Amino acid sequence: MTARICTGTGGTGYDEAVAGTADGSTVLVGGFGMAGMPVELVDALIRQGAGDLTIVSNNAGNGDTGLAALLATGRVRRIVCSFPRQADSWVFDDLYRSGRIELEVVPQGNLAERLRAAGAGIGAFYSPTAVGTPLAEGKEVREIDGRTYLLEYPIHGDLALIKAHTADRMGNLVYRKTARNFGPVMATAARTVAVQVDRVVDTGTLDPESVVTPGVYVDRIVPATQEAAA
Amino acid sequence: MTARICTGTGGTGYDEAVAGTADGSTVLVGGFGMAGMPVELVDALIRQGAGDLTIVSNNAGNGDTGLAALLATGRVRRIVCSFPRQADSWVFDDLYRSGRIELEVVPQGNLAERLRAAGAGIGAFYSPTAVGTPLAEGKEVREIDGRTYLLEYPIHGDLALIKAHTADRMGNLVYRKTARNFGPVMATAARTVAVQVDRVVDTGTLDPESVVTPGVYVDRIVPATQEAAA
Amino acid sequence: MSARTKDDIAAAIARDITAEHPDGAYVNLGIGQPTLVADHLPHDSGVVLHTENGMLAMGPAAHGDDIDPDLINAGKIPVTELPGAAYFHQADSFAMMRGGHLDVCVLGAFQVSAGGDLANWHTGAPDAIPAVGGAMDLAIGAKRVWVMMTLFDKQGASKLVPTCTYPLTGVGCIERVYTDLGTFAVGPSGVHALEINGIDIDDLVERMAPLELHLDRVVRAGGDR
Amino acid sequence: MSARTKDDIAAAIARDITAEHPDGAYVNLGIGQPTLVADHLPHDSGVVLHTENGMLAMGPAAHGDDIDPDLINAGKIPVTELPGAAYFHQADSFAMMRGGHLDVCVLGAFQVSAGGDLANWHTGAPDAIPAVGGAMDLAIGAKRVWVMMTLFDKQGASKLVPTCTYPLTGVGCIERVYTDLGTFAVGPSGVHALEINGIDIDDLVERMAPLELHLDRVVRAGGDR
Repeated sequence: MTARICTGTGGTGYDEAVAGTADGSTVLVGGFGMAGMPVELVDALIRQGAGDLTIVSNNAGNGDTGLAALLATGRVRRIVCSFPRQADSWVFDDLYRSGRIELEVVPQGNLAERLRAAGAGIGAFYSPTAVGTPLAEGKEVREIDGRTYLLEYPIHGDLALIKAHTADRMGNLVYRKTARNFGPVMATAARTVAVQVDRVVDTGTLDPESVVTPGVYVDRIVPATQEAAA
Repeated sequence: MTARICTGTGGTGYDEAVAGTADGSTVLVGGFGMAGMPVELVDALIRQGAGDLTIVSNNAGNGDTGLAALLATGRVRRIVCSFPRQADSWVFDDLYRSGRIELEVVPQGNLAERLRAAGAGIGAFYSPTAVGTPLAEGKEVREIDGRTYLLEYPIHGDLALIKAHTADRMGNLVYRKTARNFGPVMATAARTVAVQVDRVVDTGTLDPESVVTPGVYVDRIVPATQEAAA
Repeated sequence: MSARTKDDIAAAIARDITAEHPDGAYVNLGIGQPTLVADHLPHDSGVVLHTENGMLAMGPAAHGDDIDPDLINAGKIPVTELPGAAYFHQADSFAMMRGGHLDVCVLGAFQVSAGGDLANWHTGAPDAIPAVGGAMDLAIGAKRVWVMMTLFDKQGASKLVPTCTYPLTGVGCIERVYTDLGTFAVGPSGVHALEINGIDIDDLVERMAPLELHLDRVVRAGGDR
Repeated sequence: MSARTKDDIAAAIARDITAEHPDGAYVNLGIGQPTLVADHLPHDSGVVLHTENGMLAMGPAAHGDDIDPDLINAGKIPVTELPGAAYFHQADSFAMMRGGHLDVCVLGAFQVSAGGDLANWHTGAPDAIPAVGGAMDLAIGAKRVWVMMTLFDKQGASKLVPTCTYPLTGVGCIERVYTDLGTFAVGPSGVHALEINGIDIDDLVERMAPLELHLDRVVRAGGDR
């Protein structure tokens, strides 16, 4: 149950961290724009080859690398995100317009809260966001204490790919500035959590008051360099 | 909107921090046992004199001081807590057995989550805790994805009294060890938040990665000593 | 007096934030034009900026060596950190908004209705790819939500309308609308002009029709009436 | 072989945790007797203790100068911090439990039913003041929830019962029950003895009646049959 430091026996550590991903998996991918985007883990998932995937991420890929490259393989059946369309989201745009990918648009705050709910064992919750908008379609509406809410369900992942700044050997994580974004909630919401970090430090090095993601949530850790794992 | 450092003009800083508490208020009181218990703020609330109060706290007072002393004044109409009965909760026990205080017992995790929901603008949520128990009575039951849940509503406070370790002048807070407990969630759930701290430091001193309660939640800060406010 | 430039509008918003929140305020500025408001806030205003990707006390845009790819705003533009900053994750950041802890949020808009409905996320074009980001969370995410926009679109149609024709972002959530030609309060009692800039009042009323414009609260009129 | 002492029971639980979770486990030990389990975990077991008042990697009880009033366990006893510790607030701590992230939770009990219902928070006495603490959250708060108790109460009645008569803490949540006289699996297929200690099997079956005790899984029997 303690975190495994993936040093890449028989491949890179990134490959080791995504090994065993099954077809049909739901994969949570951290990052807001490039901040906190686990690019190398996504590249490893492309190499790993699992298909029929559902991807949950704030955006739907930029340019031709990372998430966009994964989409371009045709192995993503469905994407759940808040903001797919960007200036450089041509890979997604093409797949969507030609009907080759399903899209669920979720307001960013509901996306974060639904991921948190999955990690926290909450069955569903009432959110005031999106009431009266097209994104309320099909959702249960309820008035509570004079305000109107929509019922929102958790989003569980089979695998989460996130990026943090530093891990200790127990998997405790700290992040860096706004690269923290979706990492901490996605780490709670997936059965297997793989994290790429700038460095791994000895257990006991991180300040217990400052740990953002406790090691209980983390399964696999890939340091950016071999030296960083030392 | 920035936090006010209460230095005690015309009274102690604690009195200044609880000034204006209206009869009938709901007051959230932090702490688990004595760890994180804002004893001096509770004492100030006793001096302040507001009555017909609802108190939300994990316990219902110990011995004859702090929360127990507040209960002994007869100014608390109702208490919401997870664990009122303790070896030294005689003040509460006597009030309860003689029908002079109302009690709502809430499982500790639901208590924390209901406070969080209040702070997070969640209308209600489905919790698996207490399903099939006497504490489920009167609650809406719902099956979601094969599991049974109870509908739980937020707990909003008019005033929160909490204890932290260090504040900066903007009201950013860090706590100490397990004294953190209910402080961060209660700070989000009340209209006015008063915090007693061991020391106040200059803005820019705390590490932005390690702030637990951002200043946006904090209204009034009382340093433990005059020197600590310097 | 002429119509207001973007900077004039931003300055008016900054002026009102500081005047109406003399002790400071926690403010979220939406991506695009609303970010200009930051340039007009006095250093001693006590205003603390929130960015929904997870930060309070956000500083100005970063340049040159100050650019850090891990430190960006909601528009994905590199920014800086001010003393007293705090970082938090997405669920905590949106909890802060949804829970009503921010004082003011300023957003752009395609349309605002007389009752305060906001449309700013989707043009309604059938082939448009839907993308909402934090727009719907922001629309309900502060004690006061204001809009900054041009009053008329490129075809000359008023963007303050009796009822939005674009898909909604939020219902009854807007309190005030700042435009090149004036500032307007919206809500249950309809549209009240608060300030009129660079246009004759009669012209304004005519061009905004069929919207009913109430003139009882105009405190500054820049037209020639 | 005689009946197990509290320490024997705790040692048996510790042995099973480490055997069944060879890579380590995240474990919550309820207040009272279950805390004894910690004393029987090898240092290299990889077991990390959670305390629901907001900490992972909790260490042993603190003594003398090590006592820090800000560092206590759920029983409000001063404890210590091990390397790799992390502190978090109550909502995060119970989210960790409710979300099923802990591997094992060990609790005391008044009664456990054959189907795995737990009663450990209230005696049902009409004048008792209700107090639940984290009991109901813990009951459903781990992948596996085990009970540590004496098998019979002071009046000699079995605490493993067909149906709980005390008010419930949780429904169908218990997987295994460790007692002085044996270890039992409970759940949809009823009660299966896994190990019997210091009592003749026939005696045990008779004293536990009317509960039906399945003997198909007994791996160790300490009686004299």
